[in-house]
Amino acid sequence: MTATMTDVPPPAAPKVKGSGGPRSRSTLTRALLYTFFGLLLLSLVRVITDADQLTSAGQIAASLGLAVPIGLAALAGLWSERAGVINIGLEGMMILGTFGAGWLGWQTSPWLGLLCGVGFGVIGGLIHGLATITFGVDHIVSGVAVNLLALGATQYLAKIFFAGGEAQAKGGNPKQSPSSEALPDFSVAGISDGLSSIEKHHWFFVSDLAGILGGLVTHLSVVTIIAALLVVATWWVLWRTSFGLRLRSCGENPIAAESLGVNVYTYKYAAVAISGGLAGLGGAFLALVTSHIYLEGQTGGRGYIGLAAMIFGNWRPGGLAMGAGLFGFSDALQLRNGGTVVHALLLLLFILLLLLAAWKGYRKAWLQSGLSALTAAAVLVWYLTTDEVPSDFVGATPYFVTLLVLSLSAQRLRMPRANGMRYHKGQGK
Amino acid sequence: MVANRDIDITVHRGTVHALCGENGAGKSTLMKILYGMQKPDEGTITVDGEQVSFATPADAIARGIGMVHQHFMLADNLTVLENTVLGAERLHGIGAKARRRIEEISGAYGLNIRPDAHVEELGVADRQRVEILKVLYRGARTLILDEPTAVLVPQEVDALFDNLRELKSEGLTVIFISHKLGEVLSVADEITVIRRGTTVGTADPRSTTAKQLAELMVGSELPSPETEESTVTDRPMLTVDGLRLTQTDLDGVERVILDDISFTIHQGEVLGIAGVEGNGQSELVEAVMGMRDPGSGRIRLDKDDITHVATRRRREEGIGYIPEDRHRHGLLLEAPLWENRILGHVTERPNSKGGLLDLRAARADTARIVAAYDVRTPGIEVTAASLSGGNQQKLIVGREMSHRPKLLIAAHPTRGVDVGAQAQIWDQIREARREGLAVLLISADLDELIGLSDTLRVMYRGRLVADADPTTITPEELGSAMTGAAAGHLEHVDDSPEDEAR
Amino acid sequence: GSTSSEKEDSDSDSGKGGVKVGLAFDVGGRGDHSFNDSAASGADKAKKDLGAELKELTAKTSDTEADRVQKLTDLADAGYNPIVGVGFAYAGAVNKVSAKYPDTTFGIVDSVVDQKNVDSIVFTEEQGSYLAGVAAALKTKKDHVGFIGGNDNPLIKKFEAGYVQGVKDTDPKIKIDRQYLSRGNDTSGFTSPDKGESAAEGMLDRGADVVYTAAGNSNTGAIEAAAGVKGAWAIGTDSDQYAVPALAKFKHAILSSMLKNVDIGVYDLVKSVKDGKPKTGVSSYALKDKGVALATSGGYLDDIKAKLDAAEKKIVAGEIKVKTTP
Amino acid sequence: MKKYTSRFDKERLFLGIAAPLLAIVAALVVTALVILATGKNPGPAFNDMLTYGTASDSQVYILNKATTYYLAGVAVAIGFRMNLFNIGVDGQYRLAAFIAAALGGALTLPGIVSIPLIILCAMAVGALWAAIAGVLKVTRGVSEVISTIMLNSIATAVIAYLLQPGRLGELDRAGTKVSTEPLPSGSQFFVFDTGAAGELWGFIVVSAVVGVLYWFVLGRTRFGFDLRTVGMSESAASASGVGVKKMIATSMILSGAVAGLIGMPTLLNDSHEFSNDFPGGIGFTGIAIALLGRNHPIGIALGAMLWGFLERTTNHLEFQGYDKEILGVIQGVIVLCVVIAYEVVRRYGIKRQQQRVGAELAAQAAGPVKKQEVA
Ligand SMILES: Nc1ncnc2c1ncn2[C@@H]1O[C@H](COP(=O)(O)OP(=O)(O)OP(=O)(O)O)[C@@H](O)[C@H]1O
Ligand SMILES: Nc1ncnc2c1ncn2[C@@H]1O[C@H](COP(=O)(O)OP(=O)(O)OP(=O)(O)O)[C@@H](O)[C@H]1O
Ligand SMILES: [Mg+2]
Ligand SMILES: [Mg+2]
Repeated sequence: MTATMTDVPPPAAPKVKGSGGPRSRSTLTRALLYTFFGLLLLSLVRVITDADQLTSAGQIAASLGLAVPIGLAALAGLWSERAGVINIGLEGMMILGTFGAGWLGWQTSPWLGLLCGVGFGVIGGLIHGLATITFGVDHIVSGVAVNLLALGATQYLAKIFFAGGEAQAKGGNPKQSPSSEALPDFSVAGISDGLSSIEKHHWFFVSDLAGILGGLVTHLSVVTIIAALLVVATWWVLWRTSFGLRLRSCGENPIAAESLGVNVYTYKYAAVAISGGLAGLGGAFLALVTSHIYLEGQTGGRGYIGLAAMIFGNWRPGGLAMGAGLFGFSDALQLRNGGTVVHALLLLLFILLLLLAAWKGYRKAWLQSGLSALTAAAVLVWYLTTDEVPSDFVGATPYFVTLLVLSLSAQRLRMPRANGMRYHKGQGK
Repeated sequence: MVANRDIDITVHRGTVHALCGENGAGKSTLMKILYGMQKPDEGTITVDGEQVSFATPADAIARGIGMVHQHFMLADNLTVLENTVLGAERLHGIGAKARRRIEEISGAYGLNIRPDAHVEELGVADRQRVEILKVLYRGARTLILDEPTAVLVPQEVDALFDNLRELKSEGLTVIFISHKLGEVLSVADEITVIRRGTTVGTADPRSTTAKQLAELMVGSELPSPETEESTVTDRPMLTVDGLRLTQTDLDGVERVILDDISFTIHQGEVLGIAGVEGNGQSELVEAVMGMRDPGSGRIRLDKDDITHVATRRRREEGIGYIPEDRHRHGLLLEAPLWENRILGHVTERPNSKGGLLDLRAARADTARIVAAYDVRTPGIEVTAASLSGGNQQKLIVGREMSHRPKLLIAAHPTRGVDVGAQAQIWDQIREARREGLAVLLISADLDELIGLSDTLRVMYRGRLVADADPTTITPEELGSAMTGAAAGHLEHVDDSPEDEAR
Repeated sequence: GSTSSEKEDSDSDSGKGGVKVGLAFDVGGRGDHSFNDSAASGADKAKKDLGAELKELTAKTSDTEADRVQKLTDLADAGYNPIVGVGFAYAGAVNKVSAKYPDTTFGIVDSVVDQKNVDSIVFTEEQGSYLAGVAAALKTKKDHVGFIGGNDNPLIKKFEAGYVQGVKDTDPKIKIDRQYLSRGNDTSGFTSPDKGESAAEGMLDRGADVVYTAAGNSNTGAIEAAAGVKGAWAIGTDSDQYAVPALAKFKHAILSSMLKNVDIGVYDLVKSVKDGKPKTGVSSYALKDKGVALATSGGYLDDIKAKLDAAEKKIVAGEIKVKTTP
Repeated sequence: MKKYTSRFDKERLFLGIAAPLLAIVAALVVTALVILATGKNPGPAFNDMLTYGTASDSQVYILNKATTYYLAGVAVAIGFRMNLFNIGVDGQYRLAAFIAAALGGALTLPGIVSIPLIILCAMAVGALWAAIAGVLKVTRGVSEVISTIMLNSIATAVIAYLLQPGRLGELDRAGTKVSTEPLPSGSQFFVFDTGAAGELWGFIVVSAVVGVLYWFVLGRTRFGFDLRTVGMSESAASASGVGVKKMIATSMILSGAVAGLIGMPTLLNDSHEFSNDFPGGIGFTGIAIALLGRNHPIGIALGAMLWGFLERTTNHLEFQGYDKEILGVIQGVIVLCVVIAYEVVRRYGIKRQQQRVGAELAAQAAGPVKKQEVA
């Protein structure tokens, strides 16, 4: 007998998937489309509720300022987790960054302070690397330890360096450094003014756009520009260079990478060092741009929020920038405006929930559809029966928004396959 | 502990050199040494007359050695292109030039590669080809293939061998490891046999039989999975009726995984299901085990409807389970052996009384299993991870058999297990079957499948498309049905080129 | 076993003439440019004028009541007298320890403890804030002012209450924006200049032109924001922010600061102990005692001085009762 | 038979002790170096820590603190045993303590009724708050790490909203402290009076009971086995018949319920009210303590006491003229050293074990191998 040879390749798993080719282009268009519709919706809500602050230039500028440290922390997380090292220690590395920046910043120039912040962050990253990569400690455990150590060490060092002598004379104490000079910031004068005049008309969509653009070009700190460039650079390095490919392969399958001659340890160390540096830069931003001094407790959990933004952004630079932006936006909204404008968000929430209900209904997921519709109705009632969200809850807006968005989208997230895996050389079989 | 000692092996340029040996004989270890992934304590390696020493795979790659590992070394979330160029970016970059080169190689050797596909979308055979592509892309002159045929159907194996002959004719050298002696004899130019870490001899494929080779490998006769007389009764134990399973992915697209599956297994019957991996066998097992909830259809165990009953209840009702992936589904690797003995049977004696564990009894019973099933271990407090794969498998078989199941679901029960242990496991299945056990057997080893089963069904794209009589069917015929080339009842045809009939 | 005090070689015999002052600071401690510093300067004055000996301990962020009890106990065991707990967080600890050491005099700043040997040093922040409100109302050109608190605790709410009353009494038409930077047990609002800045900018964007800020280190952000808008003013708190070197660049926008003179309270207590007539009960430092005051550095209040003085007189005379809750 | 049931006892013991010993030595060295770096002599500092830290009143202080920390450690450890990272213990206990305090203040029942009610209420609130994260995880796939971080902040907001004069709070005389209505004296938990050393909180008994339960449930019951199974391998658990999702939600809820207890020693034994200076951040301390104790009931107890000891003694170091900030450094160094030391020892243990398995196999397979040639 002879076996029948078939020319068709044997069946793959019966899995139908979009072809891989034009994937990247379509995500870009989709992102732009989402942004456009999001803006449209925001504009609509603004017009209905008269909450002009929603898209004012000041609001956007403040959002940006609040988003940058979170975004840098998220970017730091991205680098580390793309190489397979979970980084709960971001908070600690940011703290080191604030200290480093404050310490050298007041003595020399803020630029050196910035560098020093990055350097301190790198040290934090390397400690995390030593524990996780060399000693194989569980990544979360090591991260927690790094946070503790960073907090303890900076408190101790601050006491030594800021609480005596010249530093004290210039305003230092165990909890803060003397102040350093400001880093430059830019406003594109002509454009800013033009945009702000358009914004004042409160036209549908056009004014919103003007407000947003205005916010983006007014009092832009040089570090903000650096941060934005870093997001783009991260994308380019990780997805367009061989260094990035190797680094990502360590997060996807380090054993495979090893078998192809990639020195996994090197790339993991590089990744955590860069991660630490970025987190340090985030800390330095806090110490040099938002306040000009190191302050104990200045990071206020932003490292954790950055981690959330990174997961929110599906371990991608564009996504995490959006996550950080969303967080910054809702934080700025509640800080600048309190309860009344946050109240307007309820309408936005209502519309979104309604859309979701419709979509789920169209997909015949009746239960989810019904639940969404019910929640939407509840939100609408809340919106109609009150004029203001109680001020105590306003502060929780960003957390609530993050939780909400995640619970709607978390299932689409896909983390690097070998993230958190303890790797040591030669463990492959 | 010595994995390899006194290894002498010489491979000639432009040949296919096969390496045979039992599980754990040290074949992979030897290859890893050749590929720079492990360092030998002593001895020398010579390539093209020049003595070399490899500290990392990069050194071996630079010397023109490439390796396809026993377990695929691919990053699922990356594309074929990315997997291929990884580590060899210097050759053609990571962009268009690399893509062109990949297409070139793919065309030249008929590998049929789609560079932009994500690896997770590929089936095993495609992955195998990607692995070979990776090696060729690096310009390797010596290819090491560690058990490349373990998961392929006969037709795919033939295609692979055609590829290998092609490579050989181009002057490349291939080192090829396999447990399947028939394959070895058909493709190799030279054979080296390894036993317990050392080379015990060489053989010439033209003048050696499989039997002789096996004796050389094991030092004893080759066991066979043949079942003696039929023990099938007419009392149905498992009845699956019109089972349908679908899965909705995130984009809301519904995929049919299992469709209209119906079969019955009687007491004392072994039903074998053949199929290329990924055609729904795992999902079928999971549906029968209650790990997936079927959309429609019915599953009955010994008259009870268990279609939507929880996994634990099914186990208590008498389903034993030897999972296909023992590390993922069968063991707690970090836990001691006695906890692994409790796993899956925590509600049953001797493991627990009432809501409380009975640690003493569980320990004692573990010791019994270890002794009865010849699990090689210094004690029951060692972690499961420290046992070799074969011994882990014996522990699982012992555990499942200890609860006297009515139905045993055995997925690849002897995968990666050496010949001795294999024979033991087969014996145990046969013995239980004689006492009325019903078995649902899934295996990629067609000899095992044909040898053990009383009834054979073929699964293709989530459906049972064909059935066959195990007493007459050949692996090749079964293999063709597995690729979807045949359906209905498969008749064994003696010499006609048309081997399938309606 | 023996207790720690028995193990120490206790030198609890207090030095003959000199007093030994024990100061237990709240988080921040000496050098916080704020009320801890103010307390410290009172003690420093006592050291200079009365020859007092000082021992200072400072709380950590993670301290619980047990730690505060330990600090006070350590001081009492070592013979310090008086012992001052700086900050309302020490109330519980002072209550416990003072009962155990009846011969030692304790002071508690910003709270009231009912023990025979405790001097409760409290301040009428609301009165000072009332004046700040009057100043804001007189200085605003847009009839729109703001208040920023670091954390919505009752102490900061006293500031808000007084301020709001001061503004409304002066001109009921004036719109007041209020914002807290953090709430409840999250006290990050005291250490987040960026949040202070955002909040202040929000108010300024909506048309406010005087912002009163009681947010610790976050004040600097709010002051910076005000300095960036022409004609806008900021009013600081706790210390004279006009004199803080780090804020020198923004001096032109610092209208005034609401001062809380803890030093007076501490000095008075030490002196009373030194004189052998230890103060006990509630010592309320009000506007009339200069316990609270508006700073006049910069001279920006000169044009409205008369009206401020008038308001002050009314408060001192009791004609105006300032609320302590908004 | 004997061979299989003997348990490598000596070696296990050795390995068990080696890690913490290694860590403590490393931590001591680092601490000494840090003190030396500031130009002070570490010798007297260590001496003072030892004598002061072992005095009877210090012991009481340490045990009281450890009572709270122990509960925090166990709450976190329950999650860890399931591979869940419950960062939300902090929010859970604060909310629980607050609601329970409000309830306790309102109750006028005899203590024997009201105290259990207060405790149950706290556990229920903690469980409920944790359940949100648990449910989001199993139904929507939201990582518990993130949801609990968010829930911590939301809990802060909820407490801030409710703890206000006119709602559930009342102002003190000085107008600086807002707290719930104090518990009636009948609703206060008993204490052990140790005379000069102070009062030892009776809640330590509850902590001990929780520890025993934790040990018993995890190690001796079917439920505990299922829970650990999920923690070790979700896939194996589901194949073995454990409802993984239900188990995740359950253990999150359990972790939350224990978290609810964290505030109870303080509330029932000490403050008797929830005010705006109720101790916060203990949930995070709990993470460190669970790590120190390797999620083991006795390990956690030792970790909790070590933490208490360090706080007690570094407080006193400040009195002696050292920098109290050294505490943070020591704590950080100890945790880092401990986790590294454990990992090093664990790897060594695994290697030893593999060698034994290998030796066993080699012994069984012994026998010369002859080289031969076929055909
Ligand atoms: N580096 C090492 N040093 C010593 N022994 C080792 C080492 N690595 C693994 N082992 C031993 O090897 C065995 C497990 O290895 P592995 O699973 O690779 O075996 P295997 O060759 O696949 O065997 P099987 O044929 O049973 O599948 C154990 O006995 C373990 O103790
Ligand atoms: N460095 C080492 N030192 C000692 N023993 C080792 C070492 N590395 C592996 N071993 C053991 O040597 C044995 C040989 O393993 P290897 O994987 O080479 O077997 P194999 O012949 O490929 O078996 P299989 O057919 O299962 O693939 C195993 O038991 C393995 O655990
Ligand atoms: Mg092998
Ligand atoms: Mg094997």
